[in-house]
Amino acid sequence: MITAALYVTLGCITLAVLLNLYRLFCGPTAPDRILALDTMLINTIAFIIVFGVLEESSVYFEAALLLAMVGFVGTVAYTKFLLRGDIVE
Amino acid sequence: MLLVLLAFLPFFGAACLLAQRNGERNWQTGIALTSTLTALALLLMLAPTVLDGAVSVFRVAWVPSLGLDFSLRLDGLALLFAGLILGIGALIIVYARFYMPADEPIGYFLALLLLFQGAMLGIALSGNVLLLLIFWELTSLSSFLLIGYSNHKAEGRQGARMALAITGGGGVALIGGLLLLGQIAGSYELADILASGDAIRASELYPVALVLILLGCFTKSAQFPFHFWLPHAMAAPTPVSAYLHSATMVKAGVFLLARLWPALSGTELWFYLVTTTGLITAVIGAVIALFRYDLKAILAYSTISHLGLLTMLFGFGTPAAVMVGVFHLLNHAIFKAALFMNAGIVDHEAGTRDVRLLGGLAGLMPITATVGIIAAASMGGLPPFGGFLSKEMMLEEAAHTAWGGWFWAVPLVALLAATFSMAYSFRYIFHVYLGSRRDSCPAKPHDPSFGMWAPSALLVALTVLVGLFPTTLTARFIAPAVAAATGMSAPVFHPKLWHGLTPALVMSIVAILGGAFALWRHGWLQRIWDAIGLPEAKRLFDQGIELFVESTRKLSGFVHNGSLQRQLAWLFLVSVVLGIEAIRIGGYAPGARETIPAPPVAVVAWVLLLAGVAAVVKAQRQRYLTLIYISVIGLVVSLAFIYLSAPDLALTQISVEVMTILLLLLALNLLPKTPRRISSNARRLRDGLLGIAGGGAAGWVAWAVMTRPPNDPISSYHWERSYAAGGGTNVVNVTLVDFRAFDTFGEITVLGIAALTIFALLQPATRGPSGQRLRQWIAVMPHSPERHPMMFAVAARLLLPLAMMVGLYIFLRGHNMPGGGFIAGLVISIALLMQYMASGFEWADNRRRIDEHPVIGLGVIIAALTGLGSLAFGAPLFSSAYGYFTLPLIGKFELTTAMLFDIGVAMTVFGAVMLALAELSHIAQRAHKEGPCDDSPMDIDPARMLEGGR
Amino acid sequence: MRRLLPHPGLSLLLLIIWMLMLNAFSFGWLVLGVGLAIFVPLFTAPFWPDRPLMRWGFPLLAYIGLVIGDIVVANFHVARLILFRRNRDMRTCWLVLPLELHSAEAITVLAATISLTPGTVSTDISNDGRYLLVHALDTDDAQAEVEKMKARYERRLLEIFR
Amino acid sequence: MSAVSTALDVLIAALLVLGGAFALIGSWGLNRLPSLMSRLHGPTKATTLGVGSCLIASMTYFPVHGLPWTAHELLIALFLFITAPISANMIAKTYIHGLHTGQSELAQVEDIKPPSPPNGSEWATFGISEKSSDLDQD
Amino acid sequence: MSIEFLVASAIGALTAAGIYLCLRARTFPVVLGLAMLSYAINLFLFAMGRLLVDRPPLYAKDVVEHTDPLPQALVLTAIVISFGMTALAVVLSLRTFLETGTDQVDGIPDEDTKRKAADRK
Amino acid sequence: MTALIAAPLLLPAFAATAALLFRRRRRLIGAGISIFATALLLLADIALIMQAMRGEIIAYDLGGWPAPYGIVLVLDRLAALMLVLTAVLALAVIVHAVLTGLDRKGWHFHPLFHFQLLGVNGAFLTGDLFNLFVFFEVLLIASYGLLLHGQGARRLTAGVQYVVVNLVGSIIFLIALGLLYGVTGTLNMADVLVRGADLPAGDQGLFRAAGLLLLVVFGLKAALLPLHLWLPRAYAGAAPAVAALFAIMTKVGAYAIVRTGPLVIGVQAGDYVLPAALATMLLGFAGMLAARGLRSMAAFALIGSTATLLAAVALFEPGALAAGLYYLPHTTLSAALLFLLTDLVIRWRCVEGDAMVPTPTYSGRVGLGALFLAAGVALAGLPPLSGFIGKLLILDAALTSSWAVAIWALVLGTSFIAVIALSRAGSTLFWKQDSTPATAGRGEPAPLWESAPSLFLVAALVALTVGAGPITAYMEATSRQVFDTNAYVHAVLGSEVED
Ligand code: NA
Ligand code: NA
Repeated sequence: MITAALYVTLGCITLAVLLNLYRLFCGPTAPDRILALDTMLINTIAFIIVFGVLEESSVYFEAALLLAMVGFVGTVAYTKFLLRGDIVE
Repeated sequence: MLLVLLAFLPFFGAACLLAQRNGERNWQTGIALTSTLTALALLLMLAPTVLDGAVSVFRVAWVPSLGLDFSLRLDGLALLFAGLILGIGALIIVYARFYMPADEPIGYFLALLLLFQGAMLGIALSGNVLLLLIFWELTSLSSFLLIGYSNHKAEGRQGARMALAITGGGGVALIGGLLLLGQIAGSYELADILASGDAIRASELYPVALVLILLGCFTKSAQFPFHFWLPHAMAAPTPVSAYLHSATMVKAGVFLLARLWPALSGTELWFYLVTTTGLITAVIGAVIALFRYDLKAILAYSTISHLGLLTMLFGFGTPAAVMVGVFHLLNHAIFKAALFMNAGIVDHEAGTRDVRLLGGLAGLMPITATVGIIAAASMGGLPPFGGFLSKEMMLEEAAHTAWGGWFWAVPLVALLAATFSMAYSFRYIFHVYLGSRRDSCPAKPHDPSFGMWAPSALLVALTVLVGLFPTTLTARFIAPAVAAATGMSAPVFHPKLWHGLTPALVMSIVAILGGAFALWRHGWLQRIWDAIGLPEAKRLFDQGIELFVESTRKLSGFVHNGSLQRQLAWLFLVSVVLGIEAIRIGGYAPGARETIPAPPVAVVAWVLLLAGVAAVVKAQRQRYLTLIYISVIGLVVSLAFIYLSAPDLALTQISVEVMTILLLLLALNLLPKTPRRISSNARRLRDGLLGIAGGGAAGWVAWAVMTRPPNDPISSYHWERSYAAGGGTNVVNVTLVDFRAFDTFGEITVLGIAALTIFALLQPATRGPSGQRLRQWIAVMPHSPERHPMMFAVAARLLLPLAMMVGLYIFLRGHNMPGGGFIAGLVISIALLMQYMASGFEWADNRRRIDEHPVIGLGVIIAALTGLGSLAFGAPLFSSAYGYFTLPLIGKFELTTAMLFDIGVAMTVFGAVMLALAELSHIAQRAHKEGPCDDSPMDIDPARMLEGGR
Repeated sequence: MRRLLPHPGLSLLLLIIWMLMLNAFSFGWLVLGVGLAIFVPLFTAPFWPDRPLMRWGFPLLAYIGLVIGDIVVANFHVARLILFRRNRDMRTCWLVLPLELHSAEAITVLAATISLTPGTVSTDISNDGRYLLVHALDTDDAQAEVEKMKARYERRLLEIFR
Repeated sequence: MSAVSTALDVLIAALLVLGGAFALIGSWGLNRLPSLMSRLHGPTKATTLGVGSCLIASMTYFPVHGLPWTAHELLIALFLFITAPISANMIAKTYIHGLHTGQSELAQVEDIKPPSPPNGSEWATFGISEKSSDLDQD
Repeated sequence: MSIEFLVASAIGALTAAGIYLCLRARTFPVVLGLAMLSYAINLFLFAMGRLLVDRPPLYAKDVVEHTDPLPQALVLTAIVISFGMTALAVVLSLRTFLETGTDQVDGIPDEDTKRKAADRK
Repeated sequence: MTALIAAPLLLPAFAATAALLFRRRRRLIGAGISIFATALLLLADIALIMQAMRGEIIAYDLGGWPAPYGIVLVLDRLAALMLVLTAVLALAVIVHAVLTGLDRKGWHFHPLFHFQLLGVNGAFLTGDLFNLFVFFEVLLIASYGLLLHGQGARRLTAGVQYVVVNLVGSIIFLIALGLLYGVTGTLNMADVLVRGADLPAGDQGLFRAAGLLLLVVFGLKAALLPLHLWLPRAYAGAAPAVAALFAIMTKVGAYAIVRTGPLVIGVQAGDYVLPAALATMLLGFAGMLAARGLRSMAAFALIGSTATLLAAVALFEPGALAAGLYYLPHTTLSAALLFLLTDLVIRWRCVEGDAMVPTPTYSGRVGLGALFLAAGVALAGLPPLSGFIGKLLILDAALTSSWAVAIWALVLGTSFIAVIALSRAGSTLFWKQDSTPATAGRGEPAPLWESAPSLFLVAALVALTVGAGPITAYMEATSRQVFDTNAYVHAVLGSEVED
């Protein structure tokens, strides 16, 4: 049952990522792309967690943790570039 | 031993002179003269035994593997030549002392002269052909300097360059020739080579070797068609010409012909090459000499002509001819040196060397005239002087030599040469000294001081004596020389003024009459000659060189156009081609490892990646977009690492990814955002194809390897030892900090250097044109005035400690779980950078009181010391140790030196990243602001505003 | 004490996080954790000047619980909107929320809460710090929406941040 | 296997599916909603809960199936809940900045612009008041 | 489709794109190209240890099957180095642009290229 | 003291970091540390070459992990030779840099300089291919810093190209290494040889591909046609003193070819190298004749002479290699000498920089001319300096090869071109006088002491000539050792491969 659920979830996440990809490439506006990338990242985190459950291994969580942190920095950097040009001032 | 002394004396003298460069004139002359005369004395001390047929040798190994020994060899021929070099050298030095302008120091000049003398002496004495080569090239070099001595004059420089080009080029050929000769003979020792003449002549390499060697000799001895450098060498001060072109430099080629005569001569090839060249040169030289106006030019061409005659004689290949050659070599040296000095005196006193302005000087400068007339007579071959004897004998030999079927060819041409040399000698006599007085010369000529005419007078006296008592004076020297040159006992040497009515006598009479006629009708002949107007060798030479230079410029400019794209295209192309070539020759068989079926998730990830790649390439000129797309790629790659069980890689990739993005965004801010397209479609097609080729190759190779079973990799050892010997369960980390700690050491060094370089690059960016650009820089798109958004600032403050905690944790667990110093360093720097982004550089920087430079330095040092420390425990460098310790309450815990190493890693990474990004992040501000100003951490701070409001 | 523990609450949080990360309790780790929980805030203190006084304890926990609950609800709400509401029926609008909170931290928490809860995203703050700009995905009565947010969250936050 | 563990398994499965569903819905919203401001709502919530429920699922899964219990999930959740609103805020700022300055690559300029604050002040993204702007030397 | 094929083709694609971008005339795409190539090379090095799913190289007595740790260590080193290099390349290209006013790799000002293009027509 | 083998690595590392940490103090300290450390390095290297001369190969397992599992440092005659050469060159360059104040022209000169040495020495000492890569990176990134030292538009543009090309080179290097590991499962040079021998036929192609890719990388460093295109602009762009130091870098490439040829690449690779080397020779010396400035002339001289060396190496035959090895220090030192001279010319004469134009006479001109003559004689391979002996050795060794004619023609022909080029340059620079009044010249007398390092290099060349006998003997022993792969394998892997 759980395995089935796991695969369903993976399927959903995969689909979600594909949807994000569409938004990422079609924009239309830059913020849309940033948002799409951010969402894609969060979905990836979900994916990693589910994958960890699937493989019954906990070594991948740090990756998810780091991804959460880093993804945030990236998003802010992208937006700050559009707002100010200079991301550190 | 004396031999070595002899060989080195001139160089020693030169050194002394250079030391005394600004010394007193006579003192310098003294030094030069002493060294030369001492050398001469040494030579005479050695002479008797040599003249009795013994050969005195000295030999020490220098480069045994090459067969190049420092071996000296003094036999009859060497003795004669060395005697000439030193004897005339001494006279030249005296002459130069008085000739050279009193106001200019002559130390440097004399030093060069001695240097050259040493080189010549070396040629004469070398017992090893490679050693001879060295001295040979040295003469080219030193003569280059001597001819270029008056280098403020264009002709001086050009003459020198031309001489070096021709003789140096010949020297290069000679290198080849002599190497081949040595290869054939099996030794570079002269003795061995001379001994194995038959073998040499038999070898199939003989023609090549011969031609190369002759190229060397002919260029040096100014044989046609290489004769033209010699007249231009006349730009040198007269003493130089007198030395180089009478007794030494130009004789070197002829000497070598004589030296190698036993090894090379006696073949058809030898006869036709050498004799013919000699004949042609003899005639051409003599003819041109007749029509020159400059005294030195006349003498120069006459030298060419006489060298031609000598060459011809050695070409005949008979011992008798060699004997005549040696004898004439001696005579020519004597009268030609005298004549050059004489011409110099005329120049010095009359202020010109132009024959057209001179005339009837006999009355004004009787001594000079006497000397000049006798010497010229000897040159032309008038009895009873030395020149007459050798010319007679030369004609005699020529008369008995047939060229192919034509028995008359050689004598006729030789006669022609003799006639013309008679003619220009008459001209030298009559147009300068005799005939009507002219007032056309600039100065009032009179006899020079004793010191200046004495040397030439001495030589003239010599030539007279040789003419009168040839046998008694010269047989003692000539016979051994000839014996040495031919390698067989010399034929009887009996030069006489009167042989009876021999063909030679007839020919000389004809020559004299012809000469007289030419003198009588000189104006007429001159007009004809001018009418013919032969091509000028120098112009051709210069044009040739220029053409050569230009073509190399075209070639080099075409190849090295400095285009990066070309460089890279070649690099990729060569890699791909060689790779394919290797597979082709090496052979390939598909692997047997079964593959892992790909789940849909993986396929989707793959699609994501390809899409990202395509997008980056497509959106290439919308740079901001490419940065967004490229992080999709980074994301997928990290995912791949996670999926394929490489958590460490995933962590690293993720954190490096964001760093790269920050870096690129920082840079992009100041770079063009959407630049014009510049590369043509053709270019893009080419690059596309190249890319596909490279990509295809790389992908295929990856596939090929992944689909074959691993070949028992060394890492199995690491796996087994990781925990037991390395004290960690994360084998990757143990590999990094222990098994291959040395790599990691290098790696962090690289990172540190990168940061330092970036710092060094950006420091001056605020000055000069770059600073101006920064100050004039205007944003392309309108910016929001808010620099430090409140919410972000607050979140960053909360995240900083959390992130640091995470970083420390990742560091501590690294040895056993995914993580480690590098990732920890990155995480912590990211956390700190968040502060920079949120609250601005100034504000954050003032709150972080660490200078990155020492952090980097200490990081590297700690890592290095950990590596070095193990020595203290008698363990090899970069050994690690670990132990489990127990403390009350705390309990059991592990400590490893590897962890210390990892601290070094973390520090370096942190320092490097912070230094680089911090430096990059505020060049714009640096360009604008002068003093540092602590900015507000957030633009909208309600609390502060409230206070402001109250 | 204050010098040693500039942010006691933060230190506690860090310690908890530390133990969570290790997820293997040993006294040694705890000691290390305490050490770090003290050291790290000391290092980061200068980056967090004039932090507001906060009341740790029940109100905070209650607030957190409330927000989590609201998030769950909000998600279902938004999910419904996304799935079943046609775009043209979507009544998106801008809300302007007058603020009584003063400290940047408090306002940030409020804004975050608003962003995480039903169909609203806090977009910007007025440059005098008195108003919050919020975007609502679907609302019939803007004023009521504003009142609800103020009553439900800001009031509580006013108690926590004094 | 015991009823409890079965129940837990059901719970876990439900959480997982829920998580997946929310992730999908969030991204679906991102695609179908008309303008950025409304698209923002999808990810900031749905996705966070999606991840959240996956996290809870795994937190319960490991102990239930006799594997070491890990709490990293909580951390991840914490990070996400701290960062998600900020990301949304920054993106929104970018968008209204685009609206304000009429940059078509930043915003669909025909969208309704936000109303100005009542008291005559301005949104931070559009303008910094004197009181604060004298703080920064720009 | 096998994982190996996906990875191999991904490497191929990245390399191709990297090469193409490296051959552009301006510094920024060249830097992107280098980034692409380093992705490719990281994957390549990693793949040289062969691929395994969920067998991280964490030592435990009972574990027998595990991925090859060495390539991972190599890749880590490679990542770090190429990060340093990329950083330097980025800064250098920026610095050069600021100094010379052109971002063309051969330092040719854009005006000149415009003129050349005009001459060609 | 076997750990002495690591001295050439640790000394520069500590010197660099020390110079970095002391950079705030008066610069004299930094310079002092720097020069002292370099001198010390020379001593250490001399001690090492003494060890190497005993004939047996010393392998040092770092971390006590036996090869091939750990990283091993290997000291044999070849490595020792390269180390000493590097130290000699480095000493000359660092003194020159300090005397001419180059180290004050920008940031971090001394740290970068010593990191460069660290990289070069590491490349010479390591017996592990990936470690070789790492040290290549160290020396490269340091070289980027040094190349850009002082900056300015021209240097920056040159830098961009240099950096990018070498980054791509590094990537190819990694592909080769990965492939090598993937096929043989090892990274240790000796082990690669052992395992490569008994690879299945199906793997040989991939194995060779790895080898040839390595060849590409090393060829790039050694500036072999058509991979030499990067060099002229980069070296002509760098500060001449830095370029002088870089003279060793092309030799790192040559060294790597020599080292890995018998072990990894396979000596048949010479068939690709030889033609390339010959063509490079021609282009190099032609470029010398074509050059309009001293810097680029020196750069092309470096290309040409390095190619001459590679032509000898490419024969992969003991005699030829020995000849090449004798020529190696010669070309390094003489090219460096020309670069240092270029710097002096630029500094001493008025405003013409390195352009080959006549100038009003200036103080120190004659001395420079004499030095230039020495450099020219050396580079053209004329007696009495070592280049002549080197070329004789090469010609002598090449006779037996099937390429003999081409090699002879090119070696002899190129020295003729060099003679013409150098005599033209010399007479323009040091003889021809500009008619404009000498007031244009920098009035003050030339700082003659600045020429001390150049004189030192000349002395080294003379020593190379006078000591040609013993030196060639050493080189022959070295080249025998290089080809005696069994000894190498045994020394590195010890008893692992007895059976
Ligand atoms: Na001459
Ligand atoms: Na006359």
